[in-house]
Parts: sequence; C-alpha cells; structure tokens
Amino acid sequence: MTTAQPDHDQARRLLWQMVRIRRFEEKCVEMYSAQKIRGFMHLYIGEEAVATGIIEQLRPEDAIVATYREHGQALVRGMSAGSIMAEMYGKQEGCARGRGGSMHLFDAKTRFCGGNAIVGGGLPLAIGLALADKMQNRKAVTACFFGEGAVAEGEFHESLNLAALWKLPVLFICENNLYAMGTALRYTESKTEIAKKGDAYNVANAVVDGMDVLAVSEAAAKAIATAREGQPFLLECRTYRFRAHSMFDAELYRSKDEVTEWKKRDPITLFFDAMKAANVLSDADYAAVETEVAKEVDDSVAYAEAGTWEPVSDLTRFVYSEVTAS
Amino acid sequence: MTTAQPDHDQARRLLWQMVRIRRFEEKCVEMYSAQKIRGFMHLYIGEEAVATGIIEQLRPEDAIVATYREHGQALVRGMSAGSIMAEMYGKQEGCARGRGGSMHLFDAKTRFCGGNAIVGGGLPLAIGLALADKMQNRKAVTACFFGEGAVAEGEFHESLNLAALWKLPVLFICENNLYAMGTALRYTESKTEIAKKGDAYNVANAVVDGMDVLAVSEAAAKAIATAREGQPFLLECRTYRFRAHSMFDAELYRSKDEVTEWKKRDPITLFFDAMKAANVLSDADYAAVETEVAKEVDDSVAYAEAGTWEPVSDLTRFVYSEVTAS
Amino acid sequence: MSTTDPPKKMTYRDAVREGIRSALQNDPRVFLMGEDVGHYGGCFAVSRGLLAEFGEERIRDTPLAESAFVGAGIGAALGGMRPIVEIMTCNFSLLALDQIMNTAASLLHMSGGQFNVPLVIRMATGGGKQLAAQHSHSLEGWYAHIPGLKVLTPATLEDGYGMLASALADPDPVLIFENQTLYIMEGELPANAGPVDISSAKVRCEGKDVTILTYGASLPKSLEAAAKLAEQGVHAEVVDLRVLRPLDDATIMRSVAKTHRVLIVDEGWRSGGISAEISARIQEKAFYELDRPVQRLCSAEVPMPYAKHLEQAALPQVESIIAAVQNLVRSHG
Amino acid sequence: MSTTDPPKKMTYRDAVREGIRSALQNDPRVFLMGEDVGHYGGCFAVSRGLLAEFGEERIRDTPLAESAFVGAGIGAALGGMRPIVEIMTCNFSLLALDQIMNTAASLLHMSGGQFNVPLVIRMATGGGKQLAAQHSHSLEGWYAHIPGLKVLTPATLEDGYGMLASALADPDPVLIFENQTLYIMEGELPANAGPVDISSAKVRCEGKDVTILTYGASLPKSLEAAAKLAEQGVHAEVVDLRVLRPLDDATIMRSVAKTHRVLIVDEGWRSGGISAEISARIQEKAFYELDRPVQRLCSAEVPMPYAKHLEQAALPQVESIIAAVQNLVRSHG
Ligand SMILES: Cc1ncc(C[n+]2csc(CCOP(=O)(O)OP(=O)(O)O)c2C)c(N)n1
Ligand SMILES: Cc1ncc(C[n+]2csc(CCOP(=O)(O)OP(=O)(O)O)c2C)c(N)n1
Ligand SMILES: [Mg+2]
Ligand SMILES: [Mg+2]
Repeated sequence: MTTAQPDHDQARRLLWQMVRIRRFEEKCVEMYSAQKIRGFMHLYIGEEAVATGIIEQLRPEDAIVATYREHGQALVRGMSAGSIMAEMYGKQEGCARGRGGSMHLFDAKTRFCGGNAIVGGGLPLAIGLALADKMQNRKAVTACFFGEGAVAEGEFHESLNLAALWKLPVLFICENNLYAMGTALRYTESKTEIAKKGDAYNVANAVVDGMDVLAVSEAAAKAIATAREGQPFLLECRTYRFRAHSMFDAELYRSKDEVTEWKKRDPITLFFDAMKAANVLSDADYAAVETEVAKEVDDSVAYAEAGTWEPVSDLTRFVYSEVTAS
Repeated sequence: MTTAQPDHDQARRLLWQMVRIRRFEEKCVEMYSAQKIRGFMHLYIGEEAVATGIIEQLRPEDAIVATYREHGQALVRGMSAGSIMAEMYGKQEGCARGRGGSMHLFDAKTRFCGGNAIVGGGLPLAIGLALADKMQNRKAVTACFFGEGAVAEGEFHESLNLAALWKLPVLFICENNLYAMGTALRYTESKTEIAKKGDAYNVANAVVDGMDVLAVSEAAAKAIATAREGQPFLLECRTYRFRAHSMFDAELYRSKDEVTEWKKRDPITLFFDAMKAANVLSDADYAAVETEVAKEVDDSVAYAEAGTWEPVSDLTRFVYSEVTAS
Repeated sequence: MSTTDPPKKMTYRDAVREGIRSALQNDPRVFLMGEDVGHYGGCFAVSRGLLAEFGEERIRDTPLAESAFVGAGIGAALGGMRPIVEIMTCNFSLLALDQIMNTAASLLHMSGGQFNVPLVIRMATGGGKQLAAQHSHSLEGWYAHIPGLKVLTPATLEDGYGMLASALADPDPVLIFENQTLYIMEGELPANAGPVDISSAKVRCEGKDVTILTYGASLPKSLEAAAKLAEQGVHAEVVDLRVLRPLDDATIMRSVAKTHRVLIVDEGWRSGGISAEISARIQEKAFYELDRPVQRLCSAEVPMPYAKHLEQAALPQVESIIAAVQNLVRSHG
Repeated sequence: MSTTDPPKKMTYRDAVREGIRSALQNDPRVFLMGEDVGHYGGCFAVSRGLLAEFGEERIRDTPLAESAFVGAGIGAALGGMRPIVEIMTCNFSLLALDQIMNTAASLLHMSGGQFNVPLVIRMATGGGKQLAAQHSHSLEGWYAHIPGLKVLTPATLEDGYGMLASALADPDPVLIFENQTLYIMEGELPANAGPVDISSAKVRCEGKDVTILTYGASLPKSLEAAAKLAEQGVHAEVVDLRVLRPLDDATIMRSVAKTHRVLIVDEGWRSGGISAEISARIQEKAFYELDRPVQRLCSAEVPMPYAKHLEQAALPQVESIIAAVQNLVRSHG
C-alpha cells in the first residue's frame, strides 16, 4: 500500500463494503444451488476493490452505468441487499420487480442505471447521461463500468470519442480481469494496454492495481475530479475474477495455478492485513464487520423469501409507461 | 516533389490516370445535369492522386474495397469507363447491370468489391477478404478506402483491431478530405490526427500529402509491402474534394476561399508542372493524354447511350443466386 | 396565432422543420442531434437554418457513430432532456439497432418500470429517388414488431408538423419515419397547427366499395388512385394508418365492416411486413365481414435497384393500386 | 457409415456439434468463427472439443466485435472460404444487422449478380431460461423479412445436424437459429445422417381436424399438445415449418386444405411476426378452404421478464396450445 492511510472509520467502511460484496455473493451461489436464483449470474468475487474504491468516491448526484456483473456496484452504491436478493428470486419486491434478475439491477433513487447485459452497450448511455447533466448545468459525473472485453466493441470507440469531443463528465472504468468469458485478452486486443487507448481520443487515462482498494480510491478521486471539470477519464483497473465467468462455465481456458496465484492478492485480505499492520484496524473490527454483514445477508434472504410473485395478469405492464411524462 | 523521379512512361501513366478520372467525372456532371444520371453521385475531383498513387502499386491478385465515392478507384483499377457510365445510366451493360448506380460499382474480374455506401461498412469486408487470402496462402493484399468520417464509426475500431490481431494483409487508406458531408473533422474527432490512431492497435501508419501523386505512390509502395508481409497498415492521405459532397450539397459549411486555396494544389497541375520542370513530360504529352482521354470519355457515353434497359420482368433476379455454388 | 389566420403554403420538408423549430422554442429540454443536422443543414435540408437560430448545443452535429449517438439520446432522455435524434436514412439505423431494441425499447421493462425513455428518433425512409439498395429501404413496418416502441409515419403536412410535439410529450421511445419522396410535397399548414393525435388512423377519403389501408408515400398514390377509380364508379375508402405501432384496430375494422373488401398498400417488403400483420388482424377480428380475402400490394422483395424503370416497378404505383382494386371489386362476383 | 448401423443417442447440442465437425472435416474452406467458440468451448458448449481437433485457425475465437466479425465472415465468403459465424444469441446480432442486411443480403443484387455471399451465421434464440430481456428474444421470424437471406430453424436432431451442410452448400447467406432450450433435448441421430433438404416444411404428425404450424422450441410443445389432444379425439396435424424464408407455401396450403382450421404457434412476438405472414398467405391462397379464421398463439409482446412464472406465461405452452386448438375446433360449430 503506497497511498495515504485512511483513518479507522474510513478503513472500516472500505472493509465493510468489500466484505458485503463477498458474503452476499457467496450467499447468491448458495441460493443458486438451491435453485432459488436462476438465469445467468456473474460474480464479482475477487474484484471487490474496484467497485468499492470508485463508488465510495462518488456523490449522490452522480450516475452509474454498470454491466451484468454488477452486484458489487449496486451494493456499494447503497441499494439494499434485500432488494437485490429479491430481484434474483424474481420477486416483485426486487429492485426491478423481478423483471430484470441478476443482470439487470436498477435503482432510480441512486441513479443506478443498470445492469446492462449487452457488452459495450452501457457506454453510449453514459455519454447521454453526462450530456444531459452538462446541458442542464449539473456538476454530476457518470461512472461507467465495463470489462476489458468491451474494449473491442465499436461502442467503446464511438463513446470515448464523443466524450472527449463534447467534453463530458464521464469516468470510464475498465475492469480488466484478463478474460472475456473464456477468451484471454491476448486473443481480443492487438494492443493489450487498455488505458493507453485513451490517447487515441485525447482521453486522460491511468492504470491502477485493482486489487488494492486504496490505490483504486486514490486513482478514482483524481479521475472523478478531472471528469467533474468536463474532461472524461479512462481508468483501467487490473483485477481478476476468482470465480467462473457465470454459473455455466467449465473454466477450460485458465489454469488452477493462475487462479491460486491471483488469490494470494485477495483484495480483502490484502487491505485488512495492511490496515492491521498499520494499526488502523483490528481483528475485532474484522469480526464485527463479518457479524454485521452476516446479518445483512441473512436478512436479504429473509426479505427475498418473504417476497411475493407479481400476478401473471401484470405480465404486459412496463412495456409502455403508465403515466404521461411531464 | 521530394520523391524519386519516375521515368517518362511511368509519369505519363500517372498523369493519364488522373486526367481520366477528372474528365470522366466532368462528363458525369454533364450527364447528371442532362438527367441521364440520377440518385446520389459523389465526385472524386481533387482527390485523383490518392486512388492513382495507391492502385497503381497493386497487383492483379489484390482486392479493393471502396466507398460510394469510387469512380476514381474503379477507373484506375482498370474497369472500363463505358461500363461505369452505363452503370450510372442504369443500363444492363453497366458494371452492376444498372442495379447499383454511382455508389455501387463492382467488378469481380479485377476483385473490385464495391462501392459500399454505408460509411465504415467496407472495413469489416476488407478484413474478411484478407483473412480468406491468408487462410488460402495467397500473397494478396486488400486495399480498403474510406473517408475520415468513417474513422468515428465503431467498424473502424473493430476492424483495425482484428487486422492487427490476426496479422492480416490489409492496407487501410483514409482519404482525409477534411469533411464528412458538411461536418468538418474538428466536429467529428476529438483527436484529429487520423494516422496516429493506428497506434492504439499496433497498426503501422503514416501520413502523406494526398495531392502529390508521387508521394502517395511512394508511401503506398511501402505500406503495401508491409501489408503483404501480414502487417496491416493505415495510410492517411491528406486531400480535398474540389466539388460539393454530392449533387445535392449547398456547401454552406466551407468558404469559397478555402476551396480556392486548395485548388492551387490541384494534383494534376502539381504533378504535370513538376514533371515538365524535370523534363520528364512535355506539353505535347499532356495534349496527347487529353486527346486520348477525351475519346475514352466520349466512347463511354456512346456505350452507355447504346446500352439497353434490363426487362422489368427481371426485377427480382439477383436476390438469390441462380446457380449453385461449388 | 389566431385560428382565423390563413393557412401557410409550404412543403412537407418545411412543415417538419417548423415542427422541430416549435419544439425547440417551447421546451428548453429539447435538442436535435444527428449527422449533418447543423452546419450542412440536414441531409435532406430539413434542419436548414436551425443552427443559426438555436446554436451548436441544441443543433448538435455528431460524428458518424449511429450506435453511440442513438445511445447518447437514450441516456440524455434518462437524464431529463427531450432529445430528437435524427438518423439520415433508416438503412443506417441498423447500426443503432442494438441500442434501439436492447436498450430503448427494453429499459422500462427491465427496470421494473423505473426508467422510461422519452426519446424521439426521426429517420428518412423509402425508395423512389434512385438511391439504390443501401439508401432506399422502408423499414417502418419492420420496426413496428418491437414492443416498447411507437412507430409513426406522417404523410401529410399537418402530421409532419404535429406528430413531433406529440411524440416528445410521450414518455416512451417514438420513431418517426419521414418518406424521402414526401419532402417536396406541397400543401398548406393551418395557422393554428399544433400537436396531433398519435394513436389513431384516419379516413382520408370516404368510400363504400373497398378499403385501401396505407401510409407514408403510398397515401398520396392511393388517394390519386381513389380519385381515378371514382371516375369509374368505384368508391374506395382510403385509410391513412399514421401509426404502425400500436395499430388502430378500431378504425381499420370499422372500414372493413363498411366495405367488406380490403387492399393494403405498403411500400415495405411483403413477407413479414406490416401488411401481413394487418391482414392477419382483419382475419382474426373481421373474418365474417370479408367478401374477399384481404389483398396486399407491397414493394417487390428486392434490395432496391438503382435503375429508374426497375425501381419504379418495384414500388406500389397509382396504376398498380387501381389494378389491384379493380381486381378485388371484380373477382368472384 | 453403413445405413444399417444403429442410430446414435445424443442431444441436440451434440448433433449440432457433429454437424459442424463433419463440415470442418469435409471441406478445408470451412471454418468456425465467433466469441468463445474456441478456448471456452462455446457459450452453450456447442463447439466444445473442436479447438483441440481443428486448431486456432479454423476454430477462431473473436474479440467482442459482432459487426466486424460478421462483416469479416462476408468478406471471407467472397474470398472463397465457407465461414460459419456464430453469434452467441440473436439479441447480439443486432450489433451486426448493418452487415447482415446492408451487405450480406444486398451484395449479390447491388453487384448485378457478381458477388454472392456463401456465408452461414448460426445463433441461439429464444426464451425459457430466465435470461431476461437482453438474451431471450426470438428474432428468426423478424429476420425472415429480409430478401436475400434464408432463415432456418432446426428443431430436431436431424435438422440440427444436417441443415448446416445444406446451408454451407448454398451460394447465398443462410441464418440458422438454434433455440436455446433445445440444446438439452435428447434423441437419436441416424448413423447415415447427412445434409437435409432446406426448402420445405415437414408434417411431423398427421391429423385431420386442425393444422398446427410451428417451428423451433414450439415444435416439441406442439407435438406434446397434439398427443394429448388425440386422447380427447381431436387430431391435430403438426407441421414443422423448418424454413422461415422462403416459406414452403405448398406444404402449408396442403395441410390447410385437409383440415380447414389453422393455429400458428410462434415463440416470436405476435405483431408483425412470421405468424402474421403465414396467416396472411393462407388467407390469400386458401381463403375458401378456411372454416375459421386462422389463429395465432405467440409470445406476449414484452421484452422477456426474468421471473420464471412471468416468462413461462409469456411463452406458448403445451396447455395454451391445447386450449387454442380446442377453441378453434369448438367455435362457431
Ligand atoms: C454484445 C454482446 N456480445 C456477447 C455477449 C456475451 N457475453 C457476456 S459477458 C461476455 C464477456 C465479457 O467480458 P468482459 O467485458 O471482459 O467482462 P467480464 O465478464 O470479464 O467482467 C460475453 C462475451 C454479450 N452479453 N453482449
Ligand atoms: C452509416 C452511414 N451513415 C451516414 C451516411 C450518410 N453519409 C454518406 S457520405 C457521408 C460523409 C462521409 O464522409 P467521409 O467518410 O469523410 O467520406 P467523404 O464523403 O468525405 O469521401 C455521410 C454522413 C452513410 N452513407 N452511412
Ligand atoms: Mg473481463
Ligand atoms: Mg471526408
């Protein structure tokens, strides 16, 4: 850890957010096995430092656009674990009434604009959100998360150009976990330095160790400050997913050793050990966080279990709006 | 002219190609006014050095993918002026039987693969042609022409990446004439150095004065050699169209002065003056070229006029193939 | 403007431009975005003059990047703006189809009703100008397949002018298809023109013998055909569908119940086009009203050829409409 | 293999894989290209094992760049190869629609017959696996609107295996839609399985009372419904359309002439879907054979919801097919 030390409360909060993601998703796996959750489900385990480091630096008025691997972003942003779990159960108490599932979490209150399962599809949306903020003189930033796989899509190119051309307050966050499903970065990019691609558009850029939550926080703070002044920023976070791509993945494309190696840099352990060494956090803190989180996760399951099924007669609702926009 | 001098025959040929394009298109304008030609027609006048410099360096086995502004490419490639004029008349003697018109010239014999009117749409096609050549161990290059407007499209990005990733023999030629219809480059690219964009993909690149046919030839020779070895190349040719974007353009977006200024660098005059000064070409050469070309152009009109209309009963032909592919 | 002012003579193009201008004047959230809408004055000169009047922020030239600027329109709509996105021709809209179907049309549903998308996309459509296969498709009927979208096809000056305001007032994504050949159509716009209804079809010409259901550039052709047929004593009722999604079944069935014979005239391709849907619905809802099977006159199923005689042969024409009606009235006694 | 060998037990997924393998073995021009077809083994495990067998050149993992790799497929086809391009699901194919419609489907025509495109695109389609709105659309019927394309919907192991070879032998672009829910279907593939006809529909179950026209994942459901209906004395003829473009009108009309009552079961959305086209054609070509209006049972017009009970309610089901048939047989006496 090379960056400035957080104080106890700050450190505890970062730890808490990362542990929330971890334990929540472990529970998701359990519930998937119990067939309470279905469809495609993508886990963020191993990548917790990224969402945590970045979203903790955002303001309430900022917007977020995420991918199908967005449980972490949603939790850190402040969406309730219950509403997310209920969503994955398909209950109408879910954050998208059970219409979206794991890949399509939404929350208008916190400007959490999804949950987009088209790789690269969120980037143009982020451009538009930022444009709207700019045209209405709001000092908000749009944080747009995507994987390194999305970099090959035309939307990446079109969107970075627009953001720079129109001087939009967008923070592009590339979660470079080295694989797009089972395809390694070297099979998808002729030039594998992602951040550098910003240069082609005059988009300021940086690379950060995505396993180090303090490094991410610091990089995010700078990047967000740049974006808030109307200069888009591309932040590449080098990270790794510890689990399979989704629940259907036989992981033929990477070795156990590679996974083991990366797990040695578990973002939670890494952070807690450093904080303990620096006497910022104690084992008791850790235990308390775990207890707190365990309760939250259990509650989320209880909430989802208690949830109700939307009546089938409502099937065709939400295809068109029920009220007229002002 | 900074490059090596061509000999008399070479110089005469370059001059001849450029004059062919110029006079042919002037005739096209006449025929458009006479309502013999309709639809969208885009002129290459002013840009002749680009197609000439590049295509003269290609081999018969190489392929060409061009845009809707492709009369020049087609002529230099060796398609007959008559078949092009007849195409624009809509006659069945046209190179696409009158089905394509000005924007869709095609010729299988010379591997002239169109004539694509979707901006950026030709680039993926070029990738595929080059891939086919590579997989079949043919040492052919695919030359893909597009305007600087196409650079903003996602296909540019996706295609350059694929070309470099798969080491394909593609020469990307960006005809940077500063405008995409009426939109100046500064309104479409956050970073206006087009060639440099190749760096984001590890695609070798260069900029060349597109009004100087010898400079283009020299740059093309190098670029093609690189491509033939399986390394794609991006060549930006800085040029200018002397005419409106198409026949429907009021040219509100650029000043007469700017056009006048560029016309001082007319590629034909520039080249002939230099060749004359170097005693490579004479006024008599020029006059002979003009006479030759005038005849070719007149013949093309005669050919088109003598052409026939495809029977309406054949309307639905060529939607599906009439023979089974082997 | 008072309702007693005389109507203004103008083209359909002018009417569309006036509609855009009025929307920009009335609502600061409205802006126009697309390729060449500003400095060039619009590919079809629709937006000429608007840049000078409203400035670069609100008449926003975009790079060639259909997917991104349509997506940006969606995002801007979510962010509280009311964007009008122009796509030059519907062929190019294919580059943005992912954004249109997977995002614009789906977002409200995926978000459980939280994120509606008040976006308007205008695009030119149709053949007849010898622009060949990549500039001449008629895809409005095809788009009408997509739940979550509304699809409008203004075919009169009033609709060219007034549908935009109604579309902007709609909370959900609305696509407006302007047929390229209509831009030069001349007519009169009432001085008090304003937003028009965007939920119903309209009978443009009353008749008792046969119903012609049509829209877009085929409307004037159908009206001309009806006038000529009237001279022969055949009275065709011409219904302008106006809205292809959702279809106004009531108006359609009312006319079917009156005439018992139906011809659908559609510039789109026949197989799987909007004409098929209308035919199927009439069968489902008015089968026993039909004296004859519903007939369809559509464009030939070819990517549009450039040559004029072929292109004209590919499209529905006054003569072919007349022939189809005569056949329908005559056949099977 | 001799025709007397016993049929092999396998899944539809295996059959599709065997079809690909056999194509790769038989023709050096054939290669498979798409996202995760190689190292991952295919999103739906269809191509598992093929990379090891055929190597990286012929089992070509692509970056996420649908437009470019579909376009590259077109170019490779022009260049003499026989590419099989896989798009993971038909929702993602929207990113490549420009290449598919404006190039693949149009090139032969625009070039006056010079450049045909022998390209095969395979994609997964359909709902039923709780994958929600961006992974569950059924767009095969929508694609069938496009002239220049052929559209296949294999619903049996034989077709899953054999349609590919026929598609590769076709000189023009062919799209093959594999319904996601069929991959786990078990069955037998005859030892002498080979290329199958790709121009005709097939009667999968004979019947005299009513015709069920269907395809894809609705075929097994329709057959199950027919079996149950038979127990009630209602004999439904089940026709597997197999090819959505061009439709095999002859087989359809033959069945209509036999039963006089028709139900179309289509997992696509209703409005403007292939069901509409079939209904319209039957009306046009067999109006006086119909005892009842043609009925359609389609998916609800919603972007697919995630929740299982809603998704199942959105799709045609055995029960709803039975109910629709009963209604058709009963109604109007
Ligand atoms: C346009 C599109 N193509 C393909 C897919 C299928 N798909 C889902 S996730 C994924 C891999 C994406 O990798 P990356 O962007 O690196 O994100 P990660 O999953 O690693 O977080 C693919 C190919 C998709 N959802 N959208
Ligand atoms: C995808 C797409 N979008 C828009 C258009 C309309 N259009 C035709 S040419 C053109 C300008 C292209 O400019 P550039 O690429 O610089 O080529 P130039 O015409 O200058 O040679 C535009 C916008 C199109 N044909 N295709
Ligand atoms: Mg990744
Ligand atoms: Mg240009």
